[in-house]
Amino acid sequence: MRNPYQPYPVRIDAVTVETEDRNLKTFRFTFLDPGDEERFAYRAGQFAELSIAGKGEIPIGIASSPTEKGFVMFTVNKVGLVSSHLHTMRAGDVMGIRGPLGNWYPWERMEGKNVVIIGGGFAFTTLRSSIVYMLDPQNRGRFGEIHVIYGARTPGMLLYREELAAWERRDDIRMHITVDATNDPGWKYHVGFVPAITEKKAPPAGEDTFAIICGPPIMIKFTLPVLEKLGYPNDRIIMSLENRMKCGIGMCGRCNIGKEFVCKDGPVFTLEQLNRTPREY
Amino acid sequence: MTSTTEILRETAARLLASGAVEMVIGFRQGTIPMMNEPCFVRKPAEAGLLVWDSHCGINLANYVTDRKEKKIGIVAKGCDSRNLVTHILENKIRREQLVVIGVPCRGMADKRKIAMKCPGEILRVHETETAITAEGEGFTRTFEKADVLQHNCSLCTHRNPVIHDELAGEPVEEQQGVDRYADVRAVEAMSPEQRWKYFEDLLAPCIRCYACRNACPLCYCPTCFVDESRPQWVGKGQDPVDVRTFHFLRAYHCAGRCTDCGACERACPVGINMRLFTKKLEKDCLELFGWEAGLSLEVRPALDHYRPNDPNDFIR
Amino acid sequence: MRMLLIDRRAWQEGLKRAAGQYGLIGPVKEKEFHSFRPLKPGEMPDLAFQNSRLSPKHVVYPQTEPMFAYTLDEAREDRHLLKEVRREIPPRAVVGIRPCDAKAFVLVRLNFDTPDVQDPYWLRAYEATTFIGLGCNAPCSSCFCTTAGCGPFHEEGLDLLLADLGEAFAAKVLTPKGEAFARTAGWTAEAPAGAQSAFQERARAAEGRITSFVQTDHLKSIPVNDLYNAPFWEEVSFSCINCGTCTYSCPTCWCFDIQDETRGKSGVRLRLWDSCMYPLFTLHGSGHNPRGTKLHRVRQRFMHKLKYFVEKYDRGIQCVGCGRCVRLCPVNIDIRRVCNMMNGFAVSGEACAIP
Amino acid sequence: MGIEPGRLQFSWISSAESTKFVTVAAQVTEAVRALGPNTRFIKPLAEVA
Repeated sequence: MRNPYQPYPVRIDAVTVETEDRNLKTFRFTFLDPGDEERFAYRAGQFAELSIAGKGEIPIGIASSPTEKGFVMFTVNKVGLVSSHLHTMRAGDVMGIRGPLGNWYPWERMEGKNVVIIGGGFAFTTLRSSIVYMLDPQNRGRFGEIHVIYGARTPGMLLYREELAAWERRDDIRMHITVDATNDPGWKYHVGFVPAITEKKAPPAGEDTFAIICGPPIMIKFTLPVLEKLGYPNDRIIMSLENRMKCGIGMCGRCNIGKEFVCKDGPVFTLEQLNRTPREY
Repeated sequence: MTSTTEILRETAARLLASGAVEMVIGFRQGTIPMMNEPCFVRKPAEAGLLVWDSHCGINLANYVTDRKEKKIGIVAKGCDSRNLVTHILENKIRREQLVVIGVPCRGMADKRKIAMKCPGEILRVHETETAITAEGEGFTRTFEKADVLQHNCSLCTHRNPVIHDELAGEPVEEQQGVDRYADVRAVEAMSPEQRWKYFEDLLAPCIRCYACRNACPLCYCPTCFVDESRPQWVGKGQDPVDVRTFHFLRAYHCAGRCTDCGACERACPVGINMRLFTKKLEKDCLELFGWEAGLSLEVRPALDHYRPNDPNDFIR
Repeated sequence: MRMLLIDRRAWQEGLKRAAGQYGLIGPVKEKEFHSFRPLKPGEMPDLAFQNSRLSPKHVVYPQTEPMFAYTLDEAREDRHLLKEVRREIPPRAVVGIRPCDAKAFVLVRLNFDTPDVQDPYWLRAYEATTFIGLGCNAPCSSCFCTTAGCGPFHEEGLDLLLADLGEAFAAKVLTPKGEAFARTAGWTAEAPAGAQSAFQERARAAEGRITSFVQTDHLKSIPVNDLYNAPFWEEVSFSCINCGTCTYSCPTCWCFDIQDETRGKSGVRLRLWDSCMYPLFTLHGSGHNPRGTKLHRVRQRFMHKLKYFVEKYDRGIQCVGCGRCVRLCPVNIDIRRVCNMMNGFAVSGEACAIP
Repeated sequence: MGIEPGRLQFSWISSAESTKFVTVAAQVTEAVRALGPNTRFIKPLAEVA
């Protein structure tokens, strides 16, 4: 019997400060036992528990893509005990990763379809994973148009800025980057909240278009009506949820919404599923 | 004679009908013997739900913490009223929000004591002014109320509500010449080793369900120290050191505030008498500062201010 | 199915013999009430009890249990790595467990033993344990097992089921595990027809003595959001003080927390019971709490047991009717009343009228 | 609570009373040293093999 609570030992390979407030850092890990990388085979949209002996564990979405080999990557916001400690750790330090956990975006259902990715703030991590996954030369042909609407408070709060710029230059993905406000005269993208940009830029709704939405509650609250107004059917609106978690495997009992566990039956749900269940998230 | 229950129902209906209060907090008949449940009524027609007997031990002050209603009627026996005073002094509710329906109290029954004295499961209980009768399969036992009171009630010297706007019944005579602290003195007389062992045994059954803490009207902190994670003051497991730390610190947080209402002991599912800790602090407060909690809205609590005649010399 | 007759002497000698191969756990009266704990050498379980105050779930699922150990000593090669703490669990037997508490393990197993993940700590302890049940000749007035998918002589989850016939026990052998225990104890005498019918008679009589019932037949079909939004939750939750008594005393509550405890340079990762009654249970790092009020938390407890579980597993309610939460709740919140309210709930007359 | 007398001591020292602070600290240290290592409020923990 494999112990599902046992993390794979990993070494921090690189740490990158992502945002101007320095509260978001991206950690790249390599597995101490190379065989563990295969055992950690994951899909875009899944998460893992980052495990630090003496501090505890935190569930974090996987920011790297399954198409990126040799490492896994997580972007962590400094909030609580574990994440604050993680922010003090450096390349070379040893810790654990437990996963992959949860379900993933419905890649099979989305094959051959247009995908619009709507993200806000630091909830862009599994969305990055998804974009990198779809843009992989092996995969790009399996999807229709790809739109990305991504917003942050200021330009300095956007994650993965170099990659965003690189995607802007491509012609097989339509980027709509926005910030709430900026006094940077050189800012050449949108200014405005994500729901407003979504209303203007989201591709037309239809059977062939999926929206993946991930962001702070307030953004989701105001973006959902926009998508509904645009005519997106509830089973084409895909959301990724967060709840307090401990076990990550559907056993400890805290992250449920109705009978579904966010950690095991989610974190990815369609709006149609969420409408049928108490929304305790 | 009109029963307390009838007076309470009439008072609640009147206050609700006149709009003097938006809700009345009291007790309704429980689903098992010797147990009533705290409840609220919002309509005069619902006032008939309210009951009063010797099984209304739960401290209702717990239910007004931070409530937003402009006017709340609350049924209060002596200890509840003292905790309402403490609540008002600690800004957990404003005096103007409350219409206190005082109930002069003759003490609450200790259901465990009664159960222990019966040969089988108790199925029905009824009472008169001075006696309680318990019935089960093949037995009937009648007890003098005074013999089966909760320990804290048998030592109570403030049975009449200290604040009230309505009074459900005539004031009762306060008990005189009660030796409140015999149990504390017995513990004080022990050597440190004996005391360590004594508390170890006392707390051994604790399952850390926090019923004692949550039943206590004083324990209203948004995040209790045992739940803090940064820093984590106390471990969360069953280690005796953590269990003991929880109980001692909880008691200290009640120093100068505890009214010995007995809520903690009554709520405990495993029968721990954690009142010993709070009573020690209560005794010290009384002996050092002449202070008893919750008796007056005018006087600041003992731990709330400094007087030049403080008995501790190190502080001067 | 085989039935044995065990007279008082054989009972005592059998347990002594079995103690050589099994760790025996049984009800023992300490201070006021009974609890299940390992029996000392020669100690007999005290079967003169209705049921233990707290459930015996800790036998399989300790309230605090080390999962991993670690060192933070930078001088050590294995620093920061978690090593599994393997609780060695030799065969043991719970003697005198009530049928409701044994059935509870069967329900809890649905959570810990799933097709894709298994909890090794719970499962190892469960599998190492033989359950020797004692039928309830005299159930409490607050027991409602017969309408909670269980009963005073219910067999699910037991390896042996005893009926106390006064001068002897009749023991129904239910599984190979039970058979092995009986063999070890030297209990071989087949029950004569008279004892067999006395067993059946006790079981029937006990069921007849249950006076408390719940209705559960509509729970599955009422839409989850209707129940969730039902108007009675404020009234139901008002008196709750959000302690964990109901969940900690419940044989079917399984929720847990994971915590690291370090002392000096070494430490352990612990698994601890947790409770949906506590605000901290669901508090987000951001300060947001999806179950931020006691109404949310009380509703979660009842919805989990009486709706989510029912829908998820189709195995009835997550309750065996032991009545402990009813008896121990400091403010008299009664699951029987809430269950019947939920089961009888319909959004409105119109909602029912829709064909 | 069963802690030995002398292991816990209280003093009131103003920020201006540096010499008193030194004296009291030395006295307390000596007193606790005389009592030996604390055995109470110490938790055992599993050792890493």
